Amino acid sequence: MRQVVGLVLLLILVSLLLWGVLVMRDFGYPPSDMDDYMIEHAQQETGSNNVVAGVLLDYRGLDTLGEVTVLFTAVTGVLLLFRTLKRREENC
Amino acid sequence: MLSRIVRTVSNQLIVFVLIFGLYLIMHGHDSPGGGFQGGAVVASGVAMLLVAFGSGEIIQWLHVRRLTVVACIGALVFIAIAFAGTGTTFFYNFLLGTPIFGGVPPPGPGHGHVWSGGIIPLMEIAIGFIVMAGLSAVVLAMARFSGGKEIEE
Amino acid sequence: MDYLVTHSPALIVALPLLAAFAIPLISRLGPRVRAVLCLAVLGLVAALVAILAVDVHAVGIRLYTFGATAPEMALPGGYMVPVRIMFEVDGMSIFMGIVITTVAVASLIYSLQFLNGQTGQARFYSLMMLLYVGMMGLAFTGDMFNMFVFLEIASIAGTGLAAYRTNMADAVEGGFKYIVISAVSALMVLLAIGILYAQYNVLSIAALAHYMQYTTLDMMALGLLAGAFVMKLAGVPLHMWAPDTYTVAPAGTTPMILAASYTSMYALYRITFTLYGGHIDTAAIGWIVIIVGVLSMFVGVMMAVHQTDIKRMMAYHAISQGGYMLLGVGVGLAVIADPVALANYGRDAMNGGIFHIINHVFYKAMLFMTAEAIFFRVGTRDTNKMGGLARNMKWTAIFYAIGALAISGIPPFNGFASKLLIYQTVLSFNPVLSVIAMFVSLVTLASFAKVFYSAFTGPEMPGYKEVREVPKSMLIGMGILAACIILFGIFPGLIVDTIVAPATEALINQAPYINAVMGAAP
Amino acid sequence: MSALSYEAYAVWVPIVWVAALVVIGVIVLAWRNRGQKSYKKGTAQTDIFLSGIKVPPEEQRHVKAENVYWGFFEALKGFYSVLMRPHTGVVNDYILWFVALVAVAILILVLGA
Amino acid sequence: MEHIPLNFPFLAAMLLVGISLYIIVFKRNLIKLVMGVAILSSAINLFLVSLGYRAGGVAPIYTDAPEGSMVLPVPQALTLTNIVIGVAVLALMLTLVIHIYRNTGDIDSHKSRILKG
Repeated sequence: MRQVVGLVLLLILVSLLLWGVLVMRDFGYPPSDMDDYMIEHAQQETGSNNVVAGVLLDYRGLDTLGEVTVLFTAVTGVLLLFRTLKRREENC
Repeated sequence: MLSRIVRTVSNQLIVFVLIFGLYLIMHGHDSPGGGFQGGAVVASGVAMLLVAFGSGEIIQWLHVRRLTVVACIGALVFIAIAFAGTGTTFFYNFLLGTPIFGGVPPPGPGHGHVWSGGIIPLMEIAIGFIVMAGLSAVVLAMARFSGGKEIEE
Repeated sequence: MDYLVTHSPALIVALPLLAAFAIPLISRLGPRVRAVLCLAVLGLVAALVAILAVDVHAVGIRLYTFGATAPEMALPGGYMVPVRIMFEVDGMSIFMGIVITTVAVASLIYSLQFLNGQTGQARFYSLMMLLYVGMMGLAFTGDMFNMFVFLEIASIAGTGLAAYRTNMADAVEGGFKYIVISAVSALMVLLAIGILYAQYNVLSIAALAHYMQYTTLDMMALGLLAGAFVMKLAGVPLHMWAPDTYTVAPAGTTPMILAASYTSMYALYRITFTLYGGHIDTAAIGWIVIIVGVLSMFVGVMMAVHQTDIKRMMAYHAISQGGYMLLGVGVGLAVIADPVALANYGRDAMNGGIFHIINHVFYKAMLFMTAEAIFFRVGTRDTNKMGGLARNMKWTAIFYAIGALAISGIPPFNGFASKLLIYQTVLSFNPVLSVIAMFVSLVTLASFAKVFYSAFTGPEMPGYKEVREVPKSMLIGMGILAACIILFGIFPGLIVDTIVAPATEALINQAPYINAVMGAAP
Repeated sequence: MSALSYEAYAVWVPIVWVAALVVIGVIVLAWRNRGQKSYKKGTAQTDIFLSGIKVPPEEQRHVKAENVYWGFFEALKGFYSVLMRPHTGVVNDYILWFVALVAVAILILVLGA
Repeated sequence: MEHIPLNFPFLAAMLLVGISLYIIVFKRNLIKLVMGVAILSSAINLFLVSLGYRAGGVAPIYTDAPEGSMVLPVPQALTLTNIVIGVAVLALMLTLVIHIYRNTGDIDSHKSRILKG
């Protein structure tokens, strides 16, 4: 029962998504106002030939800070969870 | 611990992995690459050593605690560079046009040079340290823990 | 001063981040230094939030563009599309900022002595700061992708904290459930962002709202975003992770995770009101929000009466109270297109819903703290085993009573202040909903009375004769929130006028938010 | 900023309510003081009388949490069995509910647009 | 480059989303569930990076190589961010699965449910 209902709902969701991307704009012809600005100005404004690096660390620098933070958070979390517990804590 | 052949080869190979990783980190702003990719390459080198030698041997010279310190320092350098721009705005590329990393490449196609990009190369290096230390620490802790031993606090 | 006001949106997020990165190094100098550092940073940030709040309420929206030549320069010279990430702080954002900061300060003070003698403290405080950063970034950001990144920071930090007691099987299980549902809902948010980006090639919320065409694909993105955020805010029927996670998280962090779920509620409001505001069929969406709200209220409270685990009962009440907020704001959303109804009761309904966020976070945070204080001394969360605790834990019992009266809407505590607004306005909208809301309040009182009766009153149980009151820092943490509860209950009009009304105004009127960025564009 | 809040609903003037509570408290205290003075603790006056049955020790007299509102839960047994069934505690089910809600929401929104 | 009929890359990404959701909903093994989340993350990476493709475009890096119109750089930056976030989430999930196994001796999602009701 659960299997059938779940499968039907999943199929509805996936078919809606598939239909959505079918009626979306054509692949390979994106609108590109923001990106054209970056491609044209990246060399002057960020001084890097690699436009992706310019986007990553200058235009969208806060995202990269967030990304580094996510990585740092995950490392901190993993090391927190793998810590050695003291005997006193084991009991409670 | 794997066989002598694997150990010998990975011992030699680690040098090239390190050089390749550092190259990716240094040249991130004018060719494909960057801090994340280079750091991941270096961390994969550590994973290779872990497979070849086993965690018991690696843990003797690569402590999780030291790796944490490296990651923290990398993150602090990164955010300090971002803070340094607050004269104008947070994350402002204040080094562009100055003698350090200040070069601006000529517009259009051409090969860039390392001394351009302002704060970007510095940030790439900081990110490289965070990623290599962080991922190595995670891999090391997991290997250590699944071997039945917990990491030192 | 001018410098501080201009840069405060960035500093509020960056300073705790700096502290989070530095804490693993600093804690080598000793726990005292670390505690002082944490408190100093949060105190500084609280001062910055106060400065920013005054500025936002006086001037309007405060814009901060990262990496531009000036903070207000959202659009590059002579160009019509914003290319950089920006923070946009309006009334609603700063309202969430105030809520989160107060809870964070109280939780931090509470945790100081709670953690004494435990391992992994350095990383615990680091994760706590990171969770704070994630929530504040989510509340302040004006960029869709940046919202996703901060959502992930908050989820990952919350997971690490929730699974803190790794030797207990239920703690690990609760953490795992939290990370799975967070990861899936965050990835759905990213899918929706991709669909929006594919059509308009911008990522800023203001620019997206400016260019929005309301095509079928946009509606699909709205469905994905709404589903994901309803999951994160624990609305019925997507609430089932919430009791699991809230129950197992250690003391200081449960209020923070609770606040994180209301930050997701903020994101839902931001999307429905600002991004899709005005043009969609608001009555239909409003009714959907109302139905989710009423379901949350009813199912949450009925499940809560049944529980015997004290924290699990409170977690179900958190779901139920979340329903009140959705009900209030949903009524506002349903009548937003009708100026007369909006002026008559819609605006006040939204005021009630938003005011309930701050009230609920305060008293529920305090209740979670009292539950964890009992756990700290007694070592169990099972109310069947408790009894007569009020004899030895007087302050905890008093704080629990204040929280229980506040959550049940008994005057003169703050829960009554916001619930009265909701009852009154919903009565004008649809009397049946108002009756349901009052009934839910009644059952809430009944379930809290049950726990008070079985845990705090009655004869002393034989095992708990030696139970002592909890340490001072924990009492101070609870005391801060109790003081806020009483103050908010006695001066509700002041609070509504100063911080709630601007938030409502910011939600109802989307034009200033868009014009702050796209003002120069045609 | 709008002129709203509690003037429109003059039910809630907190100061008056607090004053009313204080007055009620004073009245209750006064009532309490009118009680009988001859009441003595520790004598047979305060002993529990349970139809001659032996009174159990103090710890066993406490009503446990799951026994409070026993009749309520007994009466609503059918309702609670329905309500408990979706709360399985399996993480797959949580995601299934999510998929279901998103599918329905998108269907409603797309058909409505 | 010719015009490509039907948005095949988008369709592939959405099919992957469906497959991963199927795995997450129906597989009881927790490791498989984690793999499902990883596939979902990758599917969305594929979707994002194919959003930025421009017909006949070259990589958005100024080099000495022959010119062409460049593909969009922002989706690539978003994808890079999401890859790193995916790694972080994966590490944390696997850590928790290890702990669940250590505490209960089982990684079946239908058996390890202490918290319910």
